Amino acid sequence: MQLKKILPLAALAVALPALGMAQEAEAVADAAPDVLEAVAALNTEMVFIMNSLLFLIGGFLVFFMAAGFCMLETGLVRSKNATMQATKNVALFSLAGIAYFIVGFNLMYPGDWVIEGWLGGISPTVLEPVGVELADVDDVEYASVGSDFIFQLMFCAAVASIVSGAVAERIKLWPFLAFVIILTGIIYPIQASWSWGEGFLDEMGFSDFAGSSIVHAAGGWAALAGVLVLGARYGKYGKDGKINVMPGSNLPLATLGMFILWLGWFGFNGGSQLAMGTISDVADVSRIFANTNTAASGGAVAALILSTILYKKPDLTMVLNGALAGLVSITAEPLTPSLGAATLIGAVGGVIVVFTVPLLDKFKIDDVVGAIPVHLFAGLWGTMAVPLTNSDASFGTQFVGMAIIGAFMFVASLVVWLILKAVMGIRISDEDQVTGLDKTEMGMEAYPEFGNS
Amino acid sequence: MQLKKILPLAALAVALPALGMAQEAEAVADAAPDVLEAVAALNTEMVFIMNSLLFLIGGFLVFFMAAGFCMLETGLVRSKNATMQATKNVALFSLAGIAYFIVGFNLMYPGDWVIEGWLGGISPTVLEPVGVELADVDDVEYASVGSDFIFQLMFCAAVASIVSGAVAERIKLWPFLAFVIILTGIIYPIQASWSWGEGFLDEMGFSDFAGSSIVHAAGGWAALAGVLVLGARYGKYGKDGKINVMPGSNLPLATLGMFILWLGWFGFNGGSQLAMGTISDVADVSRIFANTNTAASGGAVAALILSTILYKKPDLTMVLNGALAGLVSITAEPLTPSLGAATLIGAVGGVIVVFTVPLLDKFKIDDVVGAIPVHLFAGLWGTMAVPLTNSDASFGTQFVGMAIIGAFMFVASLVVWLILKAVMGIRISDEDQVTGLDKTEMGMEAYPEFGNS
Amino acid sequence: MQLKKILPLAALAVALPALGMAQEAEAVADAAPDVLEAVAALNTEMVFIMNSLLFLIGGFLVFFMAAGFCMLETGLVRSKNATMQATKNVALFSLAGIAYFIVGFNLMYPGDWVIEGWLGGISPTVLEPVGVELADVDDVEYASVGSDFIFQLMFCAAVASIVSGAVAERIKLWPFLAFVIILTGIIYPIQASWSWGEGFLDEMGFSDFAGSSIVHAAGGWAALAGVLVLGARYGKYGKDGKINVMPGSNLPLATLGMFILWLGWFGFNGGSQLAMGTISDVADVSRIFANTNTAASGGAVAALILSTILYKKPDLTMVLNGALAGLVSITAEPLTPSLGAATLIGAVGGVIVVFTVPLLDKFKIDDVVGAIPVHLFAGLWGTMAVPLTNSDASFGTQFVGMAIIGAFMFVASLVVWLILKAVMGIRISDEDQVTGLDKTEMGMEAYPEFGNS
Amino acid sequence: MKYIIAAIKPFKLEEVREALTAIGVRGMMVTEIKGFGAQSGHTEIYRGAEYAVNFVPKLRLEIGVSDAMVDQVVETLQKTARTDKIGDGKIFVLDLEAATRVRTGETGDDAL
Amino acid sequence: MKYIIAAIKPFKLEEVREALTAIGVRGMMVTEIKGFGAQSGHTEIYRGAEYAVNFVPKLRLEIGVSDAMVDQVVETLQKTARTDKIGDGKIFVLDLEAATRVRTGETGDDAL
Amino acid sequence: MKYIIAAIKPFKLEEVREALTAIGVRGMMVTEIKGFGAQSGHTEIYRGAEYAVNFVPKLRLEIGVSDAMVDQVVETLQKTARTDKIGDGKIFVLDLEAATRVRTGETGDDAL
Ligand SMILES: Nc1ncnc2c1ncn2[C@@H]1O[C@H](COP(=O)(O)OP(=O)(O)O)[C@@H](O)[C@H]1O
Ligand SMILES: Nc1ncnc2c1ncn2[C@@H]1O[C@H](COP(=O)(O)OP(=O)(O)O)[C@@H](O)[C@H]1O
Ligand SMILES: Nc1ncnc2c1ncn2[C@@H]1O[C@H](COP(=O)(O)OP(=O)(O)O)[C@@H](O)[C@H]1O
Repeated sequence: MQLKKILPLAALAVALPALGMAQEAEAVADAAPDVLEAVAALNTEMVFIMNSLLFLIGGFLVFFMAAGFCMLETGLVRSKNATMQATKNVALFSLAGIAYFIVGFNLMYPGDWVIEGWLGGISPTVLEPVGVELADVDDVEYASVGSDFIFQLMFCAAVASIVSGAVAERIKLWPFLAFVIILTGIIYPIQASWSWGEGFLDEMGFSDFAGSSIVHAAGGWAALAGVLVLGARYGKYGKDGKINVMPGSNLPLATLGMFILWLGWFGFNGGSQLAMGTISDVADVSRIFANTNTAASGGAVAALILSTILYKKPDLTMVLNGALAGLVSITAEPLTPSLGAATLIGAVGGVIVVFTVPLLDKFKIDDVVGAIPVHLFAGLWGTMAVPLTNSDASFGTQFVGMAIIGAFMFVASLVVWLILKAVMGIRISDEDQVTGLDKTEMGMEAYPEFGNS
Repeated sequence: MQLKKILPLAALAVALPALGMAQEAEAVADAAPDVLEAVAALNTEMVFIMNSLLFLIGGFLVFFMAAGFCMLETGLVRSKNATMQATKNVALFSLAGIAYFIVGFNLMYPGDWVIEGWLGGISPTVLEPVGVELADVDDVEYASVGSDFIFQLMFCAAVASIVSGAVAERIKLWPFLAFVIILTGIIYPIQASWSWGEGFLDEMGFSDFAGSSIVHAAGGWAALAGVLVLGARYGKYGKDGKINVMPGSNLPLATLGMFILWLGWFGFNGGSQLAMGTISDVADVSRIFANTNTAASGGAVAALILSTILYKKPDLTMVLNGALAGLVSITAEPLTPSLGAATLIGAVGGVIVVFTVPLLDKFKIDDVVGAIPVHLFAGLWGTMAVPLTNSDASFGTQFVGMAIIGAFMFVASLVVWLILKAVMGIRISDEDQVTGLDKTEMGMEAYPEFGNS
Repeated sequence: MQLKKILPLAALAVALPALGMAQEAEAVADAAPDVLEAVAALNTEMVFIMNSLLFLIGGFLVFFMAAGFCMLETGLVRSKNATMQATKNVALFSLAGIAYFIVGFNLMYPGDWVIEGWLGGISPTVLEPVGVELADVDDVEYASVGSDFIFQLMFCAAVASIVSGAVAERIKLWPFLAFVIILTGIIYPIQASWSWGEGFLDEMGFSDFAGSSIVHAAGGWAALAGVLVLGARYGKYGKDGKINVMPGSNLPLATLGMFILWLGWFGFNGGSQLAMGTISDVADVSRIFANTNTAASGGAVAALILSTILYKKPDLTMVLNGALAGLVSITAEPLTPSLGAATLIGAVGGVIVVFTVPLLDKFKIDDVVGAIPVHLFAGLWGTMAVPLTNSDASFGTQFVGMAIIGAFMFVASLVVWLILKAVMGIRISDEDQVTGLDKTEMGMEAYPEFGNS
Repeated sequence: MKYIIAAIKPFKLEEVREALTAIGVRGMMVTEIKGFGAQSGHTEIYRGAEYAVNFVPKLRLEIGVSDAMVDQVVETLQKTARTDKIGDGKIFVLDLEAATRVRTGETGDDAL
Repeated sequence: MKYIIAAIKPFKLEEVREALTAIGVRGMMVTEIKGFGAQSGHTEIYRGAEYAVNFVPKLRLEIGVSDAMVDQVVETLQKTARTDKIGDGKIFVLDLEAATRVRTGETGDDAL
Repeated sequence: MKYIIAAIKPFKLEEVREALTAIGVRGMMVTEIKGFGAQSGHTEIYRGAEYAVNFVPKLRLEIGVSDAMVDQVVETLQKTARTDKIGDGKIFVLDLEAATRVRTGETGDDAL
């Protein structure tokens, strides 16, 4: 589009040298306003394209996290529940995608608030028209609506993915999916609008760059509420405080899941810069990539060392969780830390995981994949760590924001879980848990030919 | 390159303020033609770079679909044939890559047609020279030849991947690979040239944005021909219409494959915009991303609900196929639909899959992974759905295009399959099928330590 | 940032037409220096952004190769060692990330050399400050430090990944990780600085575009040293020259690993163009994509055909190694070859693998995944193949560079391995090897429910 | 009572089970085993090295039967499992002293 | 000596093992098997086609015991493996002529 | 005829098979089992919780032999399977009343 506007100028430019000095000056004078406009437009265009591209790249990277969650969770459940876990992950992502465009997106980024700063607008997402021109673009200094939508949708779906791991192996499919629809269509978007939709938390100065609290702890709170309402898996906790270990069936798959999540996190944090069209923005995105990576390293290494010290032998599942906790920890502020600080912030996340995974078991809170330690506990830590490297944030505000988000996410989720429990029942019977959900609920085995316990 | 041209101007600009008004005007007059030219060139350059980048990103995303097909198919065959299925997938992609550069690409995008609009040129692909400059670029308003080639190659390989799933578990390796070479080197490129190479179908107004017919139904037709010539797997259909179920051996792997395909589809459809260097193009790519995603969601959700209604229990393999069918359905027109329309178009794809998978079994057409329902049937639906949201397309033309493509792909494939059958034999003996192709053909087991049936 | 500078001009431009000719000329003259500066700055900015973006995209693609190596290796070890192999891969990547920023990066790209051309600087990596502006950027004609760092880090980690596959199934975890720290923090960066940090090999004219020698053969030499010090797996070589085959436990996973590596290689080679901000650079990146892909195809097809000819049946693991060898072979020069030449260069890599895998067994060099054939032997071939298509390179210089790199990597690695052997012991006892490392070292099984040998 | 142990080819399971059910067998145990015998295994190739897989996958059936049924069960097994190709399997008959049904505590023929 | 073969429900294994250990059983073999019996399997659906899985996963225990212990072992097995639901399993007792401990060559009751 | 059931350490399989073949054994069945005995299992740690794996992987061999060969087979088994470390396994001998070759219907020693 822009090209057509400028090409005549180029033609003119080529023609000019043939003319004398005077005419030339005149021609230039004629052309000048157009040149000025063209340069400005070209710059605007470049920024818009690069920002949109950042969202598109970030979007597909964060999309792939859905596969990462799915593989991590499917690898960490017992094989008799693996088909169910895969089914839940595909279904939750699909439903999130629909719920978010029907209500979520405009609830989260309201043009007009229903209650200013607290409750956004209710209307389905409308993309910019086909072949939109500069003049008709929604926000020419930002990015295309479609790119923004696709990026934000992936965050919303991630919240639901966090929940599915914690409640695995004993929740019924349909109530779970009902929860997902409400979570991704309503609960999360409302909460997220407070910070990212320029609502009251944003006003207050709460700082959560890519969502340690807004996405990860939020998902963790929803998961915690679910786990409490649902109860532990049948047989998980013995009478005299005995913990019956239920090892994950496919650790290589879980490891793949972790790597995919790590990959996706470059989009998750990098894309949250929301801009890539200037030198400072692209340099910031680069900083974020580097800090994100090193925080994951810190988390993994801390979990590796600590699990070896505590249990004599290294624990792969802790290392996987540790890397993820490192990523969650840096998510609230992946930009301002130095590489060293980012590594330490991530390492603390890894430490948190190693200590809190067994702690949850002490309280008989049965979180199959470690979603609560990784996303909730490390998410809270990440949120509180922001002021350590970002002088614009304060511990007080961070704490208040974190608490408000937590209270809302936990209570809202709890209410929904309790209603679902009352209305449909959410728990698979003990006997069916023993047989395995794949046989009783799905009639389809994940690995029909291997083993048969 | 461009930088060097402009830098002296910048130096001049810095020097100018020191000069008086008159000289300044003069200097500007001197510089002006260069400025104009520079702006135009910069814009041209930006567009070219962004377009090429779109192809490169699209290229690696669609490349990864080869892994997606491989995992989907390897997970859906029985473990005794899994090594063979993986081998076929790696080999077919590799051979497609070679066949496409030796003849395919220039057949598909002919500079000079052998038969105008019907049969392209026959010559190997030649990339632009190393360090090519603006003036020497093939098409400066488009993108680099290499980026275009890599993007298009991946589509060609996808056609062959579609076939490999349908004919799995009983086709001989070498005849299959011979078919792949002919399919990717000749049959597909000729057919695709009719629409995308500006051949007679394009002329006619046939509209298939990213290939519901040109790629997916095309692959489906080739697969159908293969399945008919080859016959069902030994033991699949019992005497009295009984269907012997042969469950896939590794559903988590199949689920991963589906997710990878979904990821790749952002490149498949998004890249098919063929341009990202202007605001309207990047906004269109964004629309396409959003519509592609929601169509997959629609397909998955429809298949989930419908399979539960029909069979009492949800069927993961149907959900996987449903998501893919949603993607195939939107591929013919991912740009013009609204999010709601795209969801519905995808959902119809999911419905088609759930109804046609058992239907094929009724006709004893043994399609191991559901390639025909997903790629052929949903592809036809997608093609016919274009006029619903795109007023430039007509049902009549769509139907004619779809029929011509189908007839050609089916007949050409049939002939090749029949020749291969006559010349080399294409079917593994019943006994070897019972033992499993991995033992008899490969002497290498996929999971040598697990199970032993 | 740039936008703000230009917008007033645009406003002016819009205002201008209203004024008379004379004033217009004057206004233009006033504005002109700014315009010139703006165009130059815009161009600089675009180049900087695109170069950084290339590194970011390349960075996440090459990052994903860590997952590829992990899946390939985990699939090719026996299931009793799979948890350990996954643990090693996650840990090595994490430690490489930390070691490289603490010392590696500045050793490799020294501002000030400690010994000119031979030994770089010792200081941790410092990224550009948050929100850096054009004027303060480290190298405005290149890319952001963070993007460069993240890209280079991934290469460094790949070197360690190569080693882990070769020494699998019998090396102790902690000594292995100690080696990784020294390799990625010190040995590799020093060696790489000689060529890519503008050290003496670069001076000499040694040409290794993306690291056939600098990365792949380097990793291969380190692996070879390790394998020699460590010895073969218990029971691998029988008394009378008998080779006891120890088949990989999960070939579909290994196949996935290969596909992920192939995907990552687009970033590996494409990103090594180091620039994407001009037409020639993006066209070159495109050439590289195309050549990289076709070389992998060549390697896979050659290995498929040759393994079938030699052993009567095709060997999937050889095909996987063949594709990777094709990729390694083209890595030293992915730009200058034509598609045909690239295919052949890759095919030779595939041939090398098929011949050298059994050869190593003859010498009782036990390389579990084929890392030495793929990365070392094909890497040497790739290095020597550069002058075939790149007239700037000479066989003599290539040979000398290759030899110096090899000698240094092998000797330095050997010394470290020997010290580790003396100090900590590096080999798992035969009995524990029989039981499997997952049980004895980790207390955690990869597939606890399947099989039980 | 007798305890019958038989090795059969895996793909014969369904046919055998149906035939046995038809003559009144109401229970059995099936185990995946590796059989070694006259039927040779196959050769596998792994990274250039050939090796013999000496064992062939088989299924092992165990059936506790009353004395009255032994002959019929053995005959039925032999007939339905037979393919006339080497490796069809073996049928072994052992003496069974006692049988108990866990659920009810019933013993003897009632337990079968 | 006697040779006891029992089929039990998989999730009962730990309980049974502990009970047997408590009465002095010092060794056993456990095999994953597919059981066929009165307890019906379940129906699976795959891509629109339903099919019956007739076999139920069970564990098979084998224990060589001295004559003195047989009754106690059978009783313990029956009591602990019992859930009163169909499919609890069977206990078979065969005569055991000889037993040898590989490590020491001990035979008879000493080998158990 | 006798029916020999033996538990051995998995890595001994090839050696045992060769030794038995050498003395004329022409067939056997091999099953992967979990053994419980004096040899303790190992401790696994999963996410901070330690637990004992009480079972050790073993292979179970079953061989139908003629009376003439019993002693030799038991002896060979014991010698080749022996490593002198705890957990080497057990050999049980049961009486075998009848044997049938499915393929041919041969019975008795001819069936083995
Ligand atoms: N002596 C034996 N003891 C136990 N099982 C045996 C014996 N001989 C053969 N078998 C089992 O019977 C199967 C078939 O025996 P094989 O000798 O291969 O063929 P066939 O029975 O047709 O002569 C073997 O795979 C093995 O499982
Ligand atoms: N005649 C038999 N011979 C061998 N095993 C049997 C026999 N009958 C039953 N079993 C085993 O016992 C298990 C339980 O038997 P079943 O008839 O289902 O229940 P119940 O013992 O409660 O009546 C079966 O799954 C099978 O493994
Ligand atoms: N009473 C028994 N009945 C059946 N199998 C047994 C018995 N005792 C031991 N076994 C088998 O023999 C194996 C070795 O026995 P164990 O007591 O560990 O060592 P050892 O035979 O050297 O004393 C066990 O793992 C188990 O499979």
